[in-house]
Amino acid sequence: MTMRRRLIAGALAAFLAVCVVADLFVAHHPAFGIDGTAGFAAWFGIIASAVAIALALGWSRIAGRSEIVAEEEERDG
Amino acid sequence: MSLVAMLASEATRFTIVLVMVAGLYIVIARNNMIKKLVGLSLFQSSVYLLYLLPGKIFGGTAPILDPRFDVYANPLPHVLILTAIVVGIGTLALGLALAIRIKEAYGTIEEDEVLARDRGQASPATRKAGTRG
Amino acid sequence: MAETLLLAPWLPLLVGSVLVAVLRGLVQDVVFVAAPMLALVFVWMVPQAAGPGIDWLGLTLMPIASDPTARLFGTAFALAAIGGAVFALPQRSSTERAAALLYAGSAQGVVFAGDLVTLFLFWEVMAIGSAVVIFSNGASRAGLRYALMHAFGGVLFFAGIAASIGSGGTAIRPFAADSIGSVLMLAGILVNAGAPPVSAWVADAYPRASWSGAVFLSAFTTKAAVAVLIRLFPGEAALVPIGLIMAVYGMVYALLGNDIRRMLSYSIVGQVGFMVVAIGIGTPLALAAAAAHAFVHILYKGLLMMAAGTVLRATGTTRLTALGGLARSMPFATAAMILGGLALAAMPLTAGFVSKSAIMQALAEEHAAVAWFALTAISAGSMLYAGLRLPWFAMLRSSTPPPLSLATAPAMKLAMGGVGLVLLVVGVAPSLLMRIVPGIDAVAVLTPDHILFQLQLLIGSSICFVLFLGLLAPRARAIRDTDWLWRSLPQLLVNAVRAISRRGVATIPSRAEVEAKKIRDLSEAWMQRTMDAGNWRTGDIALVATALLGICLFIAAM
Amino acid sequence: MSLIAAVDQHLPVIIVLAPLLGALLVALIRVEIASWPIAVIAALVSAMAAFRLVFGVETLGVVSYRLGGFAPDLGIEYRVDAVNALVLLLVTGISLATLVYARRSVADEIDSGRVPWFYAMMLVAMSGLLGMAITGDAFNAFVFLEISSLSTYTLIALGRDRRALVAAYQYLIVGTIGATFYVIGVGLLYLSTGTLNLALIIERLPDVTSPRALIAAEAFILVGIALKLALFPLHAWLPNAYGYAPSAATVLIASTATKVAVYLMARFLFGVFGIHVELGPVSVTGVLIVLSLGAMFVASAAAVFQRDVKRLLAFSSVAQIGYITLGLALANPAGLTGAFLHIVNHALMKGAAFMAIGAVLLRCGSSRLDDLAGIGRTMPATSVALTIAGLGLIGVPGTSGFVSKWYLVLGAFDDGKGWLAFLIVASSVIAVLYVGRILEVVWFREPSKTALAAREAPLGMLLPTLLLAGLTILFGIDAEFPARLAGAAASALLGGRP
Repeated sequence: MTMRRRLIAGALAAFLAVCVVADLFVAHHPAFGIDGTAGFAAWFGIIASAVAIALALGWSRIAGRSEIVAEEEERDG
Repeated sequence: MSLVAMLASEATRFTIVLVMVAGLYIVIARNNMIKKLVGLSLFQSSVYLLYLLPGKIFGGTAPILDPRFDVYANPLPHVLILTAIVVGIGTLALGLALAIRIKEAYGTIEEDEVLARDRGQASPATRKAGTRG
Repeated sequence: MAETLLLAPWLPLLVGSVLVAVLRGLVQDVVFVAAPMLALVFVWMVPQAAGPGIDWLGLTLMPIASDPTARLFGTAFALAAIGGAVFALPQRSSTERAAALLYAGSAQGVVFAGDLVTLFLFWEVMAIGSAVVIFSNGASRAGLRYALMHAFGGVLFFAGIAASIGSGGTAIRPFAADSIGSVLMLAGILVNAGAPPVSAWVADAYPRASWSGAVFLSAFTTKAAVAVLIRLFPGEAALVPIGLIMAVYGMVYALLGNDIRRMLSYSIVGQVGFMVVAIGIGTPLALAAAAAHAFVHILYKGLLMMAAGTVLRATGTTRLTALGGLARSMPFATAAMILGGLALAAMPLTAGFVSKSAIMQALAEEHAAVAWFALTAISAGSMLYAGLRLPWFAMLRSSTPPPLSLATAPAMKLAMGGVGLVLLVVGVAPSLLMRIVPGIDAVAVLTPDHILFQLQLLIGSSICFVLFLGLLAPRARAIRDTDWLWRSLPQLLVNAVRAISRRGVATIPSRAEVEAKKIRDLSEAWMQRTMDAGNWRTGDIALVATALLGICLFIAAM
Repeated sequence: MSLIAAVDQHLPVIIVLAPLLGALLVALIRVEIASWPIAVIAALVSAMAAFRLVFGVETLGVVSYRLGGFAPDLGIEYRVDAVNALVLLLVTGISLATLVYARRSVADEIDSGRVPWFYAMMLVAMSGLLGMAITGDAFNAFVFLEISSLSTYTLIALGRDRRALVAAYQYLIVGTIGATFYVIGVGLLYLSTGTLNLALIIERLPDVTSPRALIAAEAFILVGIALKLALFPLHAWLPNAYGYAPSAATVLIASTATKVAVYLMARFLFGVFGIHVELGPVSVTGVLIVLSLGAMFVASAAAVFQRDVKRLLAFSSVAQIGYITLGLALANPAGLTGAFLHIVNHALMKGAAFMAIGAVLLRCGSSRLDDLAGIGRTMPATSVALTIAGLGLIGVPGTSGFVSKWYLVLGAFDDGKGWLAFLIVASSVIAVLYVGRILEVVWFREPSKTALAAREAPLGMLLPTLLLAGLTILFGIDAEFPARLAGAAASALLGGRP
């Protein structure tokens, strides 16, 4: 990981922390309970994104094929 | 009733059916275009019989009014069949004319050979596509 | 009443389509842009009532019936058509222009239709118009596939409508998927909405349109299907799982995509999935939210497609692997792509945040937990592909940019600027959108807890993106889609059967196999003859006729 | 006044006699220049008579004309009601358009010595078809059937390709078998009822003691007519006959000959036997539905694989006839209306399609699909007509094909056969395939050399083509007139027998 990326990730994490702290001081209107806890969206967002990436890469393993082949097939398009 | 008697009484129907089936069989089974036309004519002839034979009344006579007779055959079928015969002749003549033209164009009047020659005329691509089916 | 008909929003577009086909040059340009503007005026002038009925084949047709939903979709379609037309001004293909107006006009017709028959008529014209848009780019095979898919959907829809008319007249009314007719109808609509398993047509067809044609395509067909679903199947429970599958499917393929426009097409399916879920929930708020989301989606997807079209026109490609480093040379398109992506990801202060909040609130109020958590997660995923991956790899990352052949035309900048402005204005002042979407004014949008919630979600997703950047890098790799079902599977099956039968012949043939082969040969010969009738022998024809007669007589004699 | 009244009185016979006399005149004069005007005038007279008769029937009900003044049980009765009025109008109208169209096409395709004969045969065929439609006498119908058939065989044999001869021969054999089956059936009916007049047969049928003879008669008649109307699987003669006949002849027989045969079948099914007569344990409708579905799917599928557009359209005709017979089999008002509408609509669109292909044949010398590549650029008007006709065959809304399919689907639902409605629309998808093939080649391919050299069709051919195509659109948007006539025909048939 390059320095720049580390820096950006750090800055984002700091911003996220600020948001979570701010979240402690606003009124919530939860519908399911857990979604009203402070910082819920922060960890849920990270996990959801990670799961999404994992899902996509897994599916790419199963259903992927080299694009050269695909292009040949689709040249007719 | 013995078989013979039955056959005799039903003779007209048997004749009609026999001619009909024979004609149809020739059309189906023969490859020669002229023979097919012969079969077709035979088949049509059976229809003439179908109309005419039931019109025969034993003891009846031609439908010309005469005080000596009071039983007449129905004249209508004869009129109809006259027309049908004309139609049949027309068909046969046209069919024979076509057969002559086919002979000129293909050099044969065997249907299989004619079809084979047309197939040979088709492009190889067509045939290939055809066999792949 | 007759003036209502003259104010029909589809009228200027259809007339414009004919004019555009005939006219050339500057006049054509003017008509091309003015027709959708006039349509927008008509959308707001036409009285909010069912128009006059026209008798046709003993049915009463209502070619124009306006209500708030129709007006909302009509506005969105008109805006998309205006934006698309302005954007397409440098596009000189008269065929595409005429088809685009026909397409836009029939989409208006679908949302303003007052009865099922009119609806179907416009539905089919829409399919023709959109297919011609694709054809006009020379993509004949893709266009044919697209046309076939819509013919198939149209068939289902037609059969369903016919059945429904048989059982209750032509009125547009809510159905439940409980009879053959309504199930067929639902299936027909879902084909157009891009629902699985036939979702692949979207990503197959849209990227094959020209750089300008795809803007039109992204706006109408799927959203018209959403409008029809709102009218015909509100609260249909089956729609919730279908919509969720669409949302997941769209996200996964968009995350993996390499071609920008293909990604955006998948993203259409994903976002329509959000709307379909909301329609499945079916409360007034959910329906209004679905409509609002359709409205906003048309705008930001149009903006994204314009950005992609600008890139395509300038560089000749939209493959992420070939792009990058365009931010400096194409600042306008870059800005458009970022704004569109952020709106898609529902960044606060963009219009996307307003409509997505409405959908989430509708789900929360109904306590639809599965849908709520799933869609929240997919929102985070949307940020990944649209807000981050797309602009980063296409524009921002440092790489040698491909040579630009054409500069962005002023008209294209104007179109992107206009649509982007609308997205921002609605995002800052949600009440503007709420005014034309009655029913979502109770949604809390710009409250601190909502903004914080969304920010956390998006930042969390951004952190993931930065951490796993390498995994998300575009790769020259295509992913099988559901079109595999009809494009590859049949061939595979045929090959498999052939292989099996060949193996059967290679080994010592048993008697059964010999018999099977005989039967196969016979049936093949028969198929051959059936297909190639006309080269039958005369005797065979006569035989078939005699056989048919014989069968009839035999049956009669029994 | 009295002259008009006298003419009015003899309208039914004028319709048939005008083309017959025209044919005689053409054959006797045998001057190439004179033949076309005579033929057009004869057809025009006949068409005007038919038009007048249609409105006469609408106001007066049934028009009965006794040939030679004999009573129906002795002589021949011409009987015009709502059903055949529609068919008469269709046949005369299409024939007139075809004859107008024929001049350039015939001059190009037929040896000049044979041109008068060609027109004579066209007129005889027209006369025969009209006679079949108008007569109320079963045997007279046979005679007219043969008149039209014999002239049709001749027309087909006049085609340029030598395969036209084989096609004509095949059609002759098959057509004669069909006609003979028919006449056998009529003979059986005559034996049991003692009359040939259709109306009288209906009256006397209840007294027939042997239902078996009746059923045999029904089987013979229906199979015989089915051969003539190319009902699947008896359609094998049709593709070559349509494919290799001269263009004008193809237009005429494709749009009228099979339609009149369908009319005759409807007459016997509904008028004489009553559709619900059971054929042993199997109902007639069941058999007809199965065969119609076979036509719709198998023939459509076969059309997809054709390389010659004329043959492709011929297979499409077989499929479309399937829709018509399906409408008959439904035997309810909506289905029958759909069937009769489709008789009209299919005649119009297939006429337009074959006319367009004839124009292409004139300009490019080929009707192979590949040779039509890019023809849309050099012959735009012709291609537009072809496109409209193609869309009509699919049943795209806005074309008349949609209206008739709409009625058929309604009829299926009225009968409680939802699956059938689905199959009707599903088969349209196959039509999308074969029409799509044509459209793709015509509009989107790069023009071939022959296509680039082609010019737009001459006006004399273009006008009738566009007229029929325009009617396809007109009847798709405003279907009131044809739907009224077809509806009247349907109710007349259904009301004819409780």
